[in-house]
Amino acid sequence: MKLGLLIMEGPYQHEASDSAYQFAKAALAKGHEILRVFFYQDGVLNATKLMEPQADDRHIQKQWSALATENNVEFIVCVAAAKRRGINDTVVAEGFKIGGLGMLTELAIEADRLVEFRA
Amino acid sequence: MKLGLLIMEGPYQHEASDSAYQFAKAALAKGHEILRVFFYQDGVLNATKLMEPQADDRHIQKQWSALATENNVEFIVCVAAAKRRGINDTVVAEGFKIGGLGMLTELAIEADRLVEFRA
Amino acid sequence: MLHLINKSPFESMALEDCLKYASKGSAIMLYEDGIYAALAGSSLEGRMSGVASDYKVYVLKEDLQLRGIDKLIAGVTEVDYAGFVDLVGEHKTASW
Amino acid sequence: MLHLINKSPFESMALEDCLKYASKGSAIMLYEDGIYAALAGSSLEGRMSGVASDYKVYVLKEDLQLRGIDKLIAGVTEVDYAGFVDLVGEHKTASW
Amino acid sequence: MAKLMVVFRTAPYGAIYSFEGLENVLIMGAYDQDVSVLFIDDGVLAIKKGMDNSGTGIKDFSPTFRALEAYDIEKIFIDRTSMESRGLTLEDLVIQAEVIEADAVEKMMEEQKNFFMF
Amino acid sequence: MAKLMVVFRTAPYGAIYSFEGLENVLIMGAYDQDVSVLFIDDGVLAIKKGMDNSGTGIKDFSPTFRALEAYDIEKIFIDRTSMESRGLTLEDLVIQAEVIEADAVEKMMEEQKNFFMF
Repeated sequence: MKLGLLIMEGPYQHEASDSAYQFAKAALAKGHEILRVFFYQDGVLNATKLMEPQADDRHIQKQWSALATENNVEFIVCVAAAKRRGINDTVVAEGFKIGGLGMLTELAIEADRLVEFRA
Repeated sequence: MKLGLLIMEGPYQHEASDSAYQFAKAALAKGHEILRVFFYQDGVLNATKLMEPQADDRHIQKQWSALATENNVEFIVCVAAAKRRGINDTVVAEGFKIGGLGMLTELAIEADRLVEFRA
Repeated sequence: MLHLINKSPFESMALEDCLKYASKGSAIMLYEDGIYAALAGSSLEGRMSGVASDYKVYVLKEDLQLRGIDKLIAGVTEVDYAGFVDLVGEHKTASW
Repeated sequence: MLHLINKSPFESMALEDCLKYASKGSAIMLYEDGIYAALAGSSLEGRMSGVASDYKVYVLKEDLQLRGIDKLIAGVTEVDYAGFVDLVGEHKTASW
Repeated sequence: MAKLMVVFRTAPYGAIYSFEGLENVLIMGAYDQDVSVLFIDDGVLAIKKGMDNSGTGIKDFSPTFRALEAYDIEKIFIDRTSMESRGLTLEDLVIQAEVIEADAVEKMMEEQKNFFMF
Repeated sequence: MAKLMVVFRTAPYGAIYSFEGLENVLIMGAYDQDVSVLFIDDGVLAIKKGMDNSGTGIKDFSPTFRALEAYDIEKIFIDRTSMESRGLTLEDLVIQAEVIEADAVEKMMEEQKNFFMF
């Protein structure tokens, strides 16, 4: 199936982003296509390359970036949500791109399933 | 009274940070002393100077920065919570300082009241 | 003790959790989405009227206005942020 | 329809809200803190046993393990992330 | 034309879900799709009349809800029990909405190509 | 020496409250104060035995709770009804805790100079 994922919470504070990542990995392993991962609301905070978790913890941004680049999945960070939360091009990590909210509507039109991860 | 404030949520996503700001203003207006505002958990996200909300919305970081500098209130952003969320010295706005979690314990020892703003 | 409740009683157990521990006569401050507990005419009105007679229930005026809520159940007291600060001065506070 | 529940039933009304709308036989996936609804021996066991007989209730294995929960009420089905993906393939999904 | 829906189910202001959900609805209006909007649970509180942000400075989004029609978003539904259990009637709302019963909600979700919950 | 308390009242992992709350307890241990820790509501789930993070990679903080004694944090309390309504007994917990009744909770809060809720 053609999947769209919508991530609505930031890293570490809520499990939503971890769950979405595990779900995405499992979907790709099963041969499904992820059309786009869209980061909205506090989800935009997953995209910052300034993240420096403790050494014994997972690095949520790096996990996401690796998933995007290794599988050639498009990651869009909503520009309006990002700006009000202090995420802009100067801090956005590899694999993430800032884009308009219209790309979420387009995803809903094209995807067989849209799965939302939120608190 | 000597107040300590603990802010646990990020800007815009939850009302907690707005409530804390209004509470702080009201407390200062009544002549109370705010010993320290401590930003923990997603609260550290209030400190980023990269925030650019829409023109017709309040600018949460600038509101906080003005409150800190005009009233000489100490704002401490927890270093451990900040690092895992991508907040460091390169993005911290005027009026906020990154500091250790011990400063929260010290606040609890010294303040007459500690008020926690969370989701 | 002053118990701070900022979550909708229709969605969260925070207020009911707090009431399991709070002794009668303690103060409860409803703010943010917590103000909906004071909404007149809701399905919770019976429950909340009982709460308002057993506890001192305050509700934050600014958050009521923001949400367009003007009809309150009997027995709750409206306070503004200045009043909220006074309440904190009078009690230790617990944020649920 | 597949209803995704990720909030603790002791703290959030999300599952009960969902059940107001879900028709019997629909699928419910418990994950994150939602898995606590499947906890055997809890005060919600009676309620949840009824839910498990009226709906197809699934619970995410990885989130059970993470929380150290191994005793489940009767009638719920454990699935891993691969099974979660399969369920999404079979149903439209609603995130509560 | 795809059938798409936005479900509002959380209270306004305490969290940003409904505000950013509304921004999403406005954008959808520009795509010429078959868009519905549904208010259930605490989401019904997001369209209460009489909001006044002067005490907090938090952005009041009531005027934006009122603008939905201008964006050609006209299929607006509200769950009866959610509205009534919060003591609200249609007269309390800033927009016109068609009342539906709880058992229509899941059906309405099933009919969509995709939907969002805020 | 000030009486300080940390109250855990949310479930672990779904949100970070308990994990960062625990980091706070450890720091408090270094200040030579009279520190108590109290588990109520879903907070009791944070000290359940048998946690295994191999399926998710999320940091398991059970070992850190077990280390509380080494930080001289020995006053650990748990609310009976919170524990029992979640089907737990003291044997299910990774640390030793003294069981208290619900009506002792507010009293314990009142006795503190200040306390935190996570």
